Amino acid sequence: MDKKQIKEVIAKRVAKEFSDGDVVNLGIGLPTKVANYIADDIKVILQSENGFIGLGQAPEKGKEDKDLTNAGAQPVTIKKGGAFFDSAESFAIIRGGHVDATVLGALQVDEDGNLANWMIPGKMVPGMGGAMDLVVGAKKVIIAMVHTQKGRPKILKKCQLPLTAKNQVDMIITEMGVIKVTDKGLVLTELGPEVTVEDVKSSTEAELIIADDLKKMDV
Amino acid sequence: MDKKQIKEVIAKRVAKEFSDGDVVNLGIGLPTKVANYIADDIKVILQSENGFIGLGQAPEKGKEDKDLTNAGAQPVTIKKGGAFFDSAESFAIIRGGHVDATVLGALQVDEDGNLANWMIPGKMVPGMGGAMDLVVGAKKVIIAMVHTQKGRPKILKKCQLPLTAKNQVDMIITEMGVIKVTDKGLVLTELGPEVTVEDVKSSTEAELIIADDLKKMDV
Amino acid sequence: MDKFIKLDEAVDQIKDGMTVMIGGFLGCGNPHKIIDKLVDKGVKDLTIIANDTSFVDYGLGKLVANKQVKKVITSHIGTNKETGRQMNEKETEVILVPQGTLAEQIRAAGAGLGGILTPTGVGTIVEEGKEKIEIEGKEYLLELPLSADVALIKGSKVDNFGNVYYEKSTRNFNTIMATAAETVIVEAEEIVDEINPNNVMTPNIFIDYIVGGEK
Amino acid sequence: MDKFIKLDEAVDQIKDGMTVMIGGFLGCGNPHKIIDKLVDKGVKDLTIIANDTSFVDYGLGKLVANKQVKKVITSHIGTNKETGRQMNEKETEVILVPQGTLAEQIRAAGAGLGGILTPTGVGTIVEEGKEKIEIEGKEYLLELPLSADVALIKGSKVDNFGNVYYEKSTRNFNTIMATAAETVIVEAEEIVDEINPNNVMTPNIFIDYIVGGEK
Repeated sequence: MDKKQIKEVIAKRVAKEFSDGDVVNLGIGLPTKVANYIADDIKVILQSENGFIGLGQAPEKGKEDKDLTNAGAQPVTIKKGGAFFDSAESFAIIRGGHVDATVLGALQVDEDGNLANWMIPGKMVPGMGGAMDLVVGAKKVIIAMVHTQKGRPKILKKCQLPLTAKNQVDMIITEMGVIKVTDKGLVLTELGPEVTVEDVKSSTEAELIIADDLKKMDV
Repeated sequence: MDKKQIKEVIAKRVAKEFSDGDVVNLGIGLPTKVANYIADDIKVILQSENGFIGLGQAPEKGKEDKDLTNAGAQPVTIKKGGAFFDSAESFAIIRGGHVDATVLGALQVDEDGNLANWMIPGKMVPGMGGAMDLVVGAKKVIIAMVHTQKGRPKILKKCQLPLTAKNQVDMIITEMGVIKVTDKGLVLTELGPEVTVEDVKSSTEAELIIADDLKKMDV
Repeated sequence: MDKFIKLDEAVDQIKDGMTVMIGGFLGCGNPHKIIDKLVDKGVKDLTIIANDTSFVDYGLGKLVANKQVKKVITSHIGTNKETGRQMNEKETEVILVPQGTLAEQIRAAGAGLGGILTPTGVGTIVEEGKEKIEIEGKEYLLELPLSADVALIKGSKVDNFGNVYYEKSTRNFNTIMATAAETVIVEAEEIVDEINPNNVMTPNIFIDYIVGGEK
Repeated sequence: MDKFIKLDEAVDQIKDGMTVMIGGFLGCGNPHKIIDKLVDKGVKDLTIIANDTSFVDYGLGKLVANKQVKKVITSHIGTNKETGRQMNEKETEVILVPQGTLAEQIRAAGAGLGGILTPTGVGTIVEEGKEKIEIEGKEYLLELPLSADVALIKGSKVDNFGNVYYEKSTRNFNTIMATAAETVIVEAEEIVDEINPNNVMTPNIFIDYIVGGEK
C-alpha cells in the first residue's frame, strides 16, 4: 500500500467504530478523512470544537462563507439540524462527556493509554488547541495513525514526548491492525491487510497481547 | 408618616443613588417600588435574576404573558433593547460584578456591613434565592428598609440571625436617614424627614457616627 | 433516531427514588404536562433539583404537595407553604443553595468540571462542611457538581432534531439542566421543522426524548 | 449613553503594555478592522489573550508579526510561524493553555468565580505550578480566572443598545471575552435597530463601545 492507500484503510476502519446517533469529533489531518466512510444507514453528528454540531462537507467552490469554518480554518458547511454555540459551551460538550468518540493522530502512544501528540520540545510546539480536552472528555478516544514514523515504532512501552493526556486512549487503529488498550495491556484484535502478527510485533515497541479471536481487519 | 408614606420616602431616596447607564437589581417588596422614582433623565437598566435585562412595568390587564415573569412570578414586560438569558448567565452577571447596584430589604444589618435577610431559624426559612449572590456580587449593596421592626432596632452592633453575607453592605436607607457603612463604622450622612439625630440614635443599636456635613434627606 | 415519545412513555422513564432536575422559575418554564402526569402516576421518593418549589397548585410544587418528594435541592421554597411544612416536620429533606451556586453546580456537572469556587455564601451557614480556598487574599467556597438521573425541561420550540428554543424568561435553568442528567426529556410547546442553527439554545445532542407538540 | 465611537477612538483605548483579549478562532470572528488599525498605530508590549495567533497576514497574528506583542496566552500558535519563531528566540513569551481551560478561565473571570477544577491537563506539563485537588477519587487542576484591560470582539449584528448577535462559527470566544474585561469594544459588521431579546448573545450591559456598522 502507498501512503494514500494506508490512510484510506485506516479512515475506513475507524468509521466502523461509530453507532447511529453518535457525536464525534474528528481531529485535523487523517482523522478528517473518516467522515468520508461513515455508513449511509447511520447518522453521526460531527462536532467542530470552534463552535458547532452538524459539521458538513466543504462547500462548492465560490460558495465559501467567511463566517463558517472548521477548527482548521477551512470553509465548511453545516447540516440541517445543526447548531452553533460559543467556545465555553463547545468545551462543556467536550469535557462534559457529551462527545461519544474523538479520533486523533499521535506522535506516540503507550501501553498505559498515554498519548503524546502536541509537541516535540525545541522543535514543534504548535500548542495543544482542543486536544487535551478532547482526549480527557470524549467517551472513546481513538488514535488513528500510520503505525510507524520513518520505520520507528510510535506505539511504545512509555511515551517519551510530553503527554497530551494520561491513561485516556481506548484504541489505536493503524494500517497494521486494531489495538485495544486494556487493563492487561495492549491487545491486537484485528490484523491489517498484507501483514502478519510478527510484522506488527516487530513494528511495535510495546508488548502486544494477541487476541484469541484475532480477526482480519474489515476494510 | 404612615407605613405607605414611609416606604415611598425610602424608595424615592434610593432612586437617587443611580447614575445613567447603571445596571440595577431590585429585590422583592419595598425595593421594587424604587423603579417608580428613577429620574427621567437617566437610563437605568433593571436586571431580573430569573433571566433578563430591561425589566419593564407590569403589563396592562389582559396582556400578561405566561412566558414573561419577574423573579417574584409576577407578569412583567421587557423594554426595547432588553435581552433574555439563562440562569447561569444571569448569575454570571450578578456574581461577576456587572450589576452596579442591588437594593434589598433586611431583617438585620450591622456595623460591619453584615446582612441577615433570608431566614429566622425555626420560623421563616424561605431560602436565600438569589440574595446571597446579589449581595456578594453587586458593586453597591443598598439596604432599603423601615428603620425598626415593631419598635425594635434592626441596625445592630452584630447581626444575630444567620447571615446572607459578610461585610457586603455599602449603605442603609430608611425613613430616618441615610447611613453609610465605612471602615470606621456606620456614618449617618442624611437625616430623614420629621426626625432628629437623637431619634435615629435611639432607634439604632449600632454606634452611629454623625457626618460633619449631615444633610437633610432629599426626598 | 426518532426522539418523539408519548407523555406516558416520558413519565415511565422516571422511577421511584430517582434524582430529577426540573427546569423553570416559580412555574415559568416548568414542563407542566410532564409534572401533571407524574402527579397522576404517583412516582415517589424523588429527589428534586430545581430553582424553587413553585406553588402548591402550580408547577413542580404539586409533586411536593402530593408527597412524592423525599428531598429537594433548591434555592427557594418560600412560595410553597407545603415544602416548608414538610421540612419543619422532617417529612422532606430540604437543602437550600444560593441560586447562582445552584446554577454553577449544575453547569459544572454538564461541563465536566470537578467544581467551582464561588465567593457566595462565605461567612454564612452555606459554608458549613465545605472546603474554603483562598485565591489572592479572597475566600471562596468549593462547590461540587450536581447531576441527575433525569432532567425534565420545557422548550417553547423544539425542532425535529431535538434542538430547543426558549421564549422570554422561560429559559432559566432549562439550558443547564439539559447538560447535567443521564436522560433528558423536553416538553415541547410547539414542534417546528428546523430552528436557525444560530438561535438554538439547547443543541439536539443533549436531548434524548421529546414529548408534546400537538398542534 | 451613546456607545458608538470611531475606529480611531476605539484603538485609542488600547495603550502600550495593556492586556487585551481578542475574540475569534483562526481569524474567523476576529475584529479585523480594529486589529488592522492597531497594527497601523503600532501600540506595543501588549499581552494578548486569544484562542490562537491566527496567521502572519490574517487576523490578530498580524500584531505578532508586527512585534507589538510581549506575551501571548493562547491554545494554539501552529498556524503562525512568526509566533513560534519569537517564542523560540525568547522575543515573545507564549503561555499555552488547553482550549477548554482557556474558555473556562475567561468565563470564570466574567462570572466572578475564584477558579474552576478541570480534569484537562492532569498528568501533563500543563499541571506544573498548579494546585491539584482530588474530588471523589479523580484529580483536577485548579485553574484561575483570566481577565483583561480591554476585550476586542466582533459582532455580526449589533443593535443600537449594544446587544450583539454572532453569525455561525464567529461566536467562539467573543461572548465570554465580553464578560471578562474592564473595557469591551465590539466591532460591528452591521448595525441593526433591535435584536429580538430572545436571540441576543451578548447583552448590551457588557458592551462599552461600538465601532463600525458602515453600510
